[in-house]
Amino acid sequence: MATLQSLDIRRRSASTEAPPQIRSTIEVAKLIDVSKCIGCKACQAACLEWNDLKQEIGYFEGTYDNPTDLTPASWTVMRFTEYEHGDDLEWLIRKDGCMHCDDPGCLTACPAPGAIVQYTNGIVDFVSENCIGCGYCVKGCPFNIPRISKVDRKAYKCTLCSDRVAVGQAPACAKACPTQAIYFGSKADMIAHAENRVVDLKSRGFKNAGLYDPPGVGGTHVMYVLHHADKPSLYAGLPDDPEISPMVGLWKGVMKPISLAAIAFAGVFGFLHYITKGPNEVSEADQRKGDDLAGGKHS
Amino acid sequence: MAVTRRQFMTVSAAGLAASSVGALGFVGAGDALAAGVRPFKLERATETRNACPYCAVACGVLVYSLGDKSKNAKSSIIHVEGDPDHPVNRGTLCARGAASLGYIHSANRLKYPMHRKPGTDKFERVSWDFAMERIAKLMKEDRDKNFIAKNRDGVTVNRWLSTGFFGGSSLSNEAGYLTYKFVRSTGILGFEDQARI
Amino acid sequence: MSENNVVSRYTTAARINHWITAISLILLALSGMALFHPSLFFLTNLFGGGQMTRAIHPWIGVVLFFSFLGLFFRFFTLNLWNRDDTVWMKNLGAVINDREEGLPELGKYNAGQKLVFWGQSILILLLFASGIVLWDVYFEDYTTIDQKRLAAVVHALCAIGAILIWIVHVYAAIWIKGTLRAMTRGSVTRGWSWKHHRKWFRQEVGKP
Amino acid sequence: MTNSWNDIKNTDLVLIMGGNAAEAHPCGFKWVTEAKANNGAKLIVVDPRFTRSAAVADVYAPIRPGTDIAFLAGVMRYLLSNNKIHQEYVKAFTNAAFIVKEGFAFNDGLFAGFDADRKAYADRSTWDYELDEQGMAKVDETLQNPRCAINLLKAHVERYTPEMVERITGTPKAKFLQICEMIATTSVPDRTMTSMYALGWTQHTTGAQNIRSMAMIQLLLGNMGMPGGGVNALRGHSNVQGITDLALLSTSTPGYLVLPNDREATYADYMKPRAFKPLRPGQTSYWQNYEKFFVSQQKALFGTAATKDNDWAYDYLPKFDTSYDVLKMVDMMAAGQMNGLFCQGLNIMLASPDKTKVMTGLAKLKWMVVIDPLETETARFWENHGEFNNVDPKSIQTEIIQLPASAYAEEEGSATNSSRVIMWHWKAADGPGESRSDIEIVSDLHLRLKALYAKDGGAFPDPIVKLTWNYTRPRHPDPAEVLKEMNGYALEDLPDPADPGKVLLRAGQLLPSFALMRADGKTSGGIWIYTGVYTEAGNMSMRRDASDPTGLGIYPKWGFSWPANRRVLYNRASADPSGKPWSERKKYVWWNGSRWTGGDVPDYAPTVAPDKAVGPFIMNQEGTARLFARAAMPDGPFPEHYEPMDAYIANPLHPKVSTNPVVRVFAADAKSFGTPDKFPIVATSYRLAEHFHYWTKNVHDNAVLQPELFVEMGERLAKAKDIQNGDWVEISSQRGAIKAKACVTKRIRPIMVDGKPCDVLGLPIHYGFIGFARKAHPMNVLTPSVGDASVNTPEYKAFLVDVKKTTPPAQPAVA
Repeated sequence: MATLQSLDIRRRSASTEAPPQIRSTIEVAKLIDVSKCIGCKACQAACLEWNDLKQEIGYFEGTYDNPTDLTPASWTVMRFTEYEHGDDLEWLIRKDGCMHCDDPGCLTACPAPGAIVQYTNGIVDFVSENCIGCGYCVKGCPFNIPRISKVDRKAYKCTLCSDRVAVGQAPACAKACPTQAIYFGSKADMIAHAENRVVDLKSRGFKNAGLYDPPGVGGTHVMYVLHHADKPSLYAGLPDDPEISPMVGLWKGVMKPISLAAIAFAGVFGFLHYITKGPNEVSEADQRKGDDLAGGKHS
Repeated sequence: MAVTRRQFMTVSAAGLAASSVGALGFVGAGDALAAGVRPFKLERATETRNACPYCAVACGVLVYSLGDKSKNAKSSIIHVEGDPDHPVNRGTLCARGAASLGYIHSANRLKYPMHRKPGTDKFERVSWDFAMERIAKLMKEDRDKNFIAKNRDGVTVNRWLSTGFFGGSSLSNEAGYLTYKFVRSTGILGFEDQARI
Repeated sequence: MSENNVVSRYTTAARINHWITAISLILLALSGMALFHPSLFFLTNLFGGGQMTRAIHPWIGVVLFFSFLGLFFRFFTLNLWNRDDTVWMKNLGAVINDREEGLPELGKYNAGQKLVFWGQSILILLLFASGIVLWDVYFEDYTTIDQKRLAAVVHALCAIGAILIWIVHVYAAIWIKGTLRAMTRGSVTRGWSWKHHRKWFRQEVGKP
Repeated sequence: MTNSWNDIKNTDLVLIMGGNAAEAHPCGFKWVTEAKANNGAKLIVVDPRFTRSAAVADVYAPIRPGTDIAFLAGVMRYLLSNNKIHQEYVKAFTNAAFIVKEGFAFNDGLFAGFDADRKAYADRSTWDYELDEQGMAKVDETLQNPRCAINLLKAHVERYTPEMVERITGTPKAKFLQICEMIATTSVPDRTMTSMYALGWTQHTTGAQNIRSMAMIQLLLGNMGMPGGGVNALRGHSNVQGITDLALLSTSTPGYLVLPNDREATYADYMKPRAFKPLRPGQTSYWQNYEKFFVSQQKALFGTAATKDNDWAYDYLPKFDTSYDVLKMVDMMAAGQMNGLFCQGLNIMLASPDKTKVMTGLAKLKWMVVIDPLETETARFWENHGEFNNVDPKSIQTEIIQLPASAYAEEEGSATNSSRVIMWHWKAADGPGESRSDIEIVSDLHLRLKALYAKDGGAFPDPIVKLTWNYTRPRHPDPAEVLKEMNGYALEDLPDPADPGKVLLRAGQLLPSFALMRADGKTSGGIWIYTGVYTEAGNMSMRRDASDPTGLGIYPKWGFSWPANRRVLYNRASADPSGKPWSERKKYVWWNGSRWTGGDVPDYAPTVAPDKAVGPFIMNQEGTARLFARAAMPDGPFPEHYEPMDAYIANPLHPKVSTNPVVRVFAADAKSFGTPDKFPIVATSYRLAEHFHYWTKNVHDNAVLQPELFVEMGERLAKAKDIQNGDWVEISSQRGAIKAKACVTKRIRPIMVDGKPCDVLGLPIHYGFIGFARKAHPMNVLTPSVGDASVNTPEYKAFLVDVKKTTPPAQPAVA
């Protein structure tokens, strides 16, 4: 049983037993409406402040992206893209961070029991206590989100403010967002809201506006409204069709049982061989012949 | 429910067993959750309503501080977030407001009156009393020397031009009003704030 | 040599080299398997927990690699393939059933041993290379995530291969009595030498 | 703001020009996104750069910095020539029909009455209406008279054809016309446009006229006083509205009253031009009450020392001969004419233009007091910071006293946001170390000075010694007590003029409204427009009832909105002359047959029936709004395009009067302006979403989000100068040079100005040599020390520079 009533566990990394599943709770989601985002970085500031993160101060690197990438202390960053088509210019600004996949690659890849959990509300959370710092989550993630701290060798990423959601509050970034470019609620409500937004965007000439809730990872609990939903990669490389890498699937899928089976088979084969054939022993005759050969030499 | 000593022992033993099992890698889901989710840090923090210090939207903020304002707890601000009731910001904050905790606790906050003597290369800490006495003296000296009671045409003008006062547009109205009274009463005309620049 | 009726097979240095390799490999297998399959995660406790296991495993890998490199240069000439090995391999069934009569006389190593040698050589090289790619503490920035993913698969596959070969190797040592002492005491009996590595035995005997 | 932040949600069209609300006011900008999402509103952004506001706009148009009037006059021409104006509104509520005096003229860039020697419109007598025998303004309701204000306006803007607009502003004609069409859609009664501007309009030598231009457009469209309309100044600091209201300004006193000047030797001289007699029959002309407000204020300041006999202590106030604004003070400092300076939360070294001049001035001071919560460049101007502040402390003789002020969350009191809403805030914790609140610091200083003058005498001690400071704890006045003084109270029982038997207010009771203020010394009140904020019913600024009965975002019980808790100014104009709402959709305030009603407090006498024909703009003598400004502006009753002082081209309209002819240029600055042959790039300065002025470079997280000074330029310019993204470049102007890292972007494109491509370059202001962000050269090294002709706000927003590749600063930019 979960100690916090509002957060039951649905999945747990590297665990052979399924957590209790008797209760059902609503799934939550964060909807990031890129068409409303002004790139003010309030979400970044709120995230740093709420989570008591101390990101190092960098330099100007030729872009408004600061820090230039996610780090163990920056769980969300704004990615700015200047998209020119013909005479028109669009400044696409995407808040990057954990997507809280329904089928989380990080959790699949994680070898440490309970280091990554997925709550029944959809939040995928890293449990630092159990993290061993192997970086497999990084390899498992189709969105390149987790970062390993150089200080404590533990993996970090957006928690969707599980501590706030657990007590019925919205994540810090969502609460802060000045323009409701980040909206938080039940996943069903967010999808309904997104549909309205898409209608509005289409009326403003964005024919390909749409919701980004990629089925390749079972859908996500962080979704985007995009003006160009036909080309997600325009938005600083948002994957067009993300899925858990087939290599990770192989590694964390069939390979595990087959490997163990092969090892077990080798052991069992040896055991059976031994008990059926008996030990391979040197016979008296061989011993004698050996002595003869050596003796001939020696004497 | 009262826990008897025997029950307590049993509970402890079970706890011990559980922790041993945990050590072998069979951590219970609940334990993982308890370890994973940070406790909500504002649960009993004191909430104070204030306004963001930066731009003129003047967003409502909730300031959370350590301690319950009891005699032996020194309040220290631990978190700031938007006031959901405030009609303008409705709980939201921008990158400045959301990071304003860092302003309150900035290492560059001034803590003590400081004095730099002419031609030196450092500030020296002084007492408030020294600082205020010195300022009052400097003001009076300059005012008495350079006060203009009448202009060339003999019109009473009662102005003091050799000292100026730049006020801050982030003062409260009350501080601003008292500043106005203080400065105007001296006859200073070089009296400005950010409203113009 | 304390007894006269034995044949020297491994020098002390070779044995130390072997056992360093062997112990490293076992530790690597244990720690690696702990991180490979959740049901074996408890093995991390042997290494002081998950974080320690994760930290130590690559270092043991480095030890293994260089230790094995020693073995490699020590033995690779003896493990070069020859025609007799092909014949031996064709009669593997007979070998397994302990009917080696009629097979060509063998040098220091039979084809099976040679396969173990070359198999582990290749796998350890691959494990080392893929392990470096996965060793984020020092090498995170040198490869892409896709390369790391490939490395993870390669690393796991090679590790399983190496473990399987290791099982064969160990089992062979257990099954073929008198073998183990080659690595514990450095010598084997004349009978063992006659039976299993007669050509080598003849050479040893023929030495001045 | 004439309207409020919340009211923006009611709009149908947002024009952001002269501002960048998404970056400078993100939480206010929310109401733009709300209008877009829920009201189908469109957003237009006109800006030299493609800003983060433009990122979410429906239409973006580039413009050359400093040419807004040309654009806006072009819009006016479009509206007038295509008859896309709200005819009835314009006729009834503006001075369109008023007949302007013969003799008023505009020729070759100059209005009538220009005195070339004084560089001023010395004779503005023709900038007024024809008056009849009763002293009433003449009007022609048929608008046939060619001297009707609207006909003069038509003639004036006729030159601003779309072609001319494109030639001056660089805005492509097609974009300009598209925007005109969109704006024109709000000339109907049931649609409104809101204008959001900030320092992008004020910080020009034509700043006030920029805003006037928009006000005129809004009047032509009938969008003033309407929900979702208005001209909305977004403003800078958290309480810049309050501090402006309280007149921490050279020539003002609280509540937009004016300090006496040298020509007003006596109180009678002072009051004479402030009689504000109505210019049309029956008009309110609310400023007729000026004396009541002034006397109440003098009573608040000087108490019993202000009597009828001494003209309410008239001589206690200084008289001004000229405006001692920021630029003037810096000029005096640099000329060695000042000895002492206080900087109370104003980092003058970074905030003022022409930093080199400021430095010279600071170094000539005998002493300076810096009161601030933070370390500032100003307090440490004498400290060597390598290339960023290369000074020798030994050579600087200024004595400095730095006082630690408490800040945000460390004190209580009220503040006024740009929606004019006064709101209370409570204290959460003590400030660090020995920091003290500004109230304590000012009180202590005043009391010490008062004691010195009381004891030793000195130059005219009276105003200091007699200044009221009768707070319960004089050294620590309770903010609530101070707010009561500001609100005002009765000094004696106030009888009801309608029924002398009745008493409206007992002595000592707080005034519920400025309507009760008196010119006979029986009331006291520090700032009349705030009256009503603290009444016998309590402290209204503390009200936190977030209900919005009309759904129009009025929130009548949240805090207190001056004046009289009114949320939208001029709201009487939301109803037609007969008192009916102009449209059901934009219903706001209306006449219900017996009184004015609606969700807001009417900006009108509540029971004056519409048939009395009292104009809705009750502060004006004529009761109407002004398309023709009369003599209120020093640089013309109509806005006219003048080039910035660093002129990129000769003004195509009148090359001989290229720049604003009445701009004040100090002798010391005569040679400080750049020319395009040496400085061929147009630059502008601005704020970033991640920073607030010069404060947040002291905040770790904000330094993380934008760590270092950069300069934005288009790809064409970068290519021509062989500059790569991230390179160090040197930017130079006639005033000096700085280094910054290049940000090469597609968001700034060269625009065609006067037939040739013009490169624009942008510089954020926030960096200096103190703080956690990387050390930087103060960018105001580059800006000119010259200000707007009306109010002398410096021209930070349009100046000429050159740029070239350079080496990194000598001292590594380590924080």
